[in-house]
Amino acid sequence: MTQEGSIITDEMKALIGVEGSPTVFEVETGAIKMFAEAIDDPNPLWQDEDYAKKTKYGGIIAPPVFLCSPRAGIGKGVQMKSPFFRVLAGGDELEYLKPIRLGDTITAVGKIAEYNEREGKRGKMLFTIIETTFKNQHDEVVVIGRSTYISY
Amino acid sequence: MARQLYYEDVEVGMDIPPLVKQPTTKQLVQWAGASGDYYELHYDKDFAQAQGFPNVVVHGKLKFGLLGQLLTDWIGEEGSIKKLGCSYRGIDHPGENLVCKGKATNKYVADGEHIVECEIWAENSKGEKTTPGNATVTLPSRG
Amino acid sequence: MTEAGISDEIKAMIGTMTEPSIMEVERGAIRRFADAIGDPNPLYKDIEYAKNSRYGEMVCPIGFFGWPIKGGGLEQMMGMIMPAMIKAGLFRILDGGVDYEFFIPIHAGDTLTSYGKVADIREREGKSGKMLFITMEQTYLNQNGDKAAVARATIIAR
Amino acid sequence: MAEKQIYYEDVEVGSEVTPIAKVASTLMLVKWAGASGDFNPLHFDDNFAATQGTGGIIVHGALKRSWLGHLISAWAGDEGYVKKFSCQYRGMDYPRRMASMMDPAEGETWWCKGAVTNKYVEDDQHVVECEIWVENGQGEKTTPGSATVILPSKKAKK
Repeated sequence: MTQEGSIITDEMKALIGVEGSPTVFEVETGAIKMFAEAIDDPNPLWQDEDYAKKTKYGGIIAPPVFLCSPRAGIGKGVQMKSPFFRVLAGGDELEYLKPIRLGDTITAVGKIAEYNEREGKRGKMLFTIIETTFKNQHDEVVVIGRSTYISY
Repeated sequence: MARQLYYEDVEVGMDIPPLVKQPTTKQLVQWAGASGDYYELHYDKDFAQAQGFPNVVVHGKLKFGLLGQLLTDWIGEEGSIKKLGCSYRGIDHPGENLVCKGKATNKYVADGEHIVECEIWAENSKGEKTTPGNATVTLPSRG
Repeated sequence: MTEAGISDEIKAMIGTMTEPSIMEVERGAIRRFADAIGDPNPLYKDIEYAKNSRYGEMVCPIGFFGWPIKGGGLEQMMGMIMPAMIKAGLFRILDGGVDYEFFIPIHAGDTLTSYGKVADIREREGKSGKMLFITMEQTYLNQNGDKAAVARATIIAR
Repeated sequence: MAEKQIYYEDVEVGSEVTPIAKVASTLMLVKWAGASGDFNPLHFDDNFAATQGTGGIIVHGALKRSWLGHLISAWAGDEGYVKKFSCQYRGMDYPRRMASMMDPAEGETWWCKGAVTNKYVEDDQHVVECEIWVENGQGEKTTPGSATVILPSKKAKK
């Protein structure tokens, strides 16, 4: 049932939990290098194989926010509905279960986890939370991302 | 890398060593290439001005990436991030200082893991927290 | 044309080789390239398509050499030649263009080794005085040692 | 490729290489920077470009070269093979600005074009030589070049 005055319709509610199309992303040397250079992070763990071998990871891993990008598929492929036209990225949250390793093939699948509505200065705002699950080639969940999109 | 940080070194309220950044237009273009986020607001000045901004805007997720570096630099190789999140509250422009900061807000041992919770943020030259967030990390213990 | 005008110092550089440089060709790099130039050829993005093609794997587009595949020690060669040219009073450098020759396809996953060679230095008398045409050759070999491509860059100094 | 394969017998001297249209938007330049690794701000930073005397941000030469690579490899098809390729950068091009998130502002479209200049059989290979170029909205060839392509022959086909 749609609550009186709520902007969240039954049609929108029906989209909760529906998985979007997957994004497959290969964790390659070049991709990690581009990421590290873009944030200007010189940590040898991201780029120096000889160095990384001696750490507890035993090889190169990706920086923590590496998968939080459209290329890696965060929030992608999910059908979103909102009564409003304007959308802003509100924030991102990542939960780490396994390291993201060089050579991994990551499959990202997103779904709408929940909606919230709030009264803002300029009227109602809709918060859509998309949960993206990133799995590696061994079918292990490596990262779970929760991205908030604000439409108003 | 710097000296490894241990659970015992951390006290609630202590500051994470700040990370001073000044994203350049080049970095924004590098980020677009790395992330695949090619929204023109981040590199086309005419487009940004048509949207009412004085200059191109730093990607929110790029700032999130900087906060990631703040933490990995601090916790060292023996530490791990369990959770990391931030909100995009304010706009930042390239060429301006952006300082990533943080402080420990809680520490405890659970299931044999030595856990530290932190508040983290990126602040502009006016001291405004444009990108506030939180993180949960595990650290090695001397004990 | 006279060869006599070239100083022995410059002439001695013909045949000089650079240290090899190594590059890995990654699928992601090919995808980003094809996306950037707007080339929809599935050989550059669709692994399944590429595997069923006569190439058996994603391949490098033609324009891949130069950028992002640099290597070949072009800068290293310039660094070797420049002091002698400056000594000879030839400061102004013009890019005379690059010719590419391809021998075998380069696949994603290949490791390319490239090295540069100062192939030729010729002198010509131009309207504004002496001009040097320097040809630098960059050879790219794949992991089996097979010659994959050769790029010839010409620099004109006057 | 979905397009029909072209054969040696299909082309004559003077035949047109199927043209391709390109729009160098600021979006394409940024994608190219990422794909090529050439982050020279002359190609995206207005303030920097204003100090370089170019009259604004300019299209990367190597991007135009890669368009020509797209032109010739798409024309040669999956069964054809580009053997030689070169081009020169003769004129500067300025990207289109973006009017909205999706569409570039009104302005020019670049065309990659070419024509067959020679054809012959050598060492059992069916060779076609072409003149290729990028022309801007005013019809100026800012990036002329040439290519040598090996095409399949209908005679060899069983």
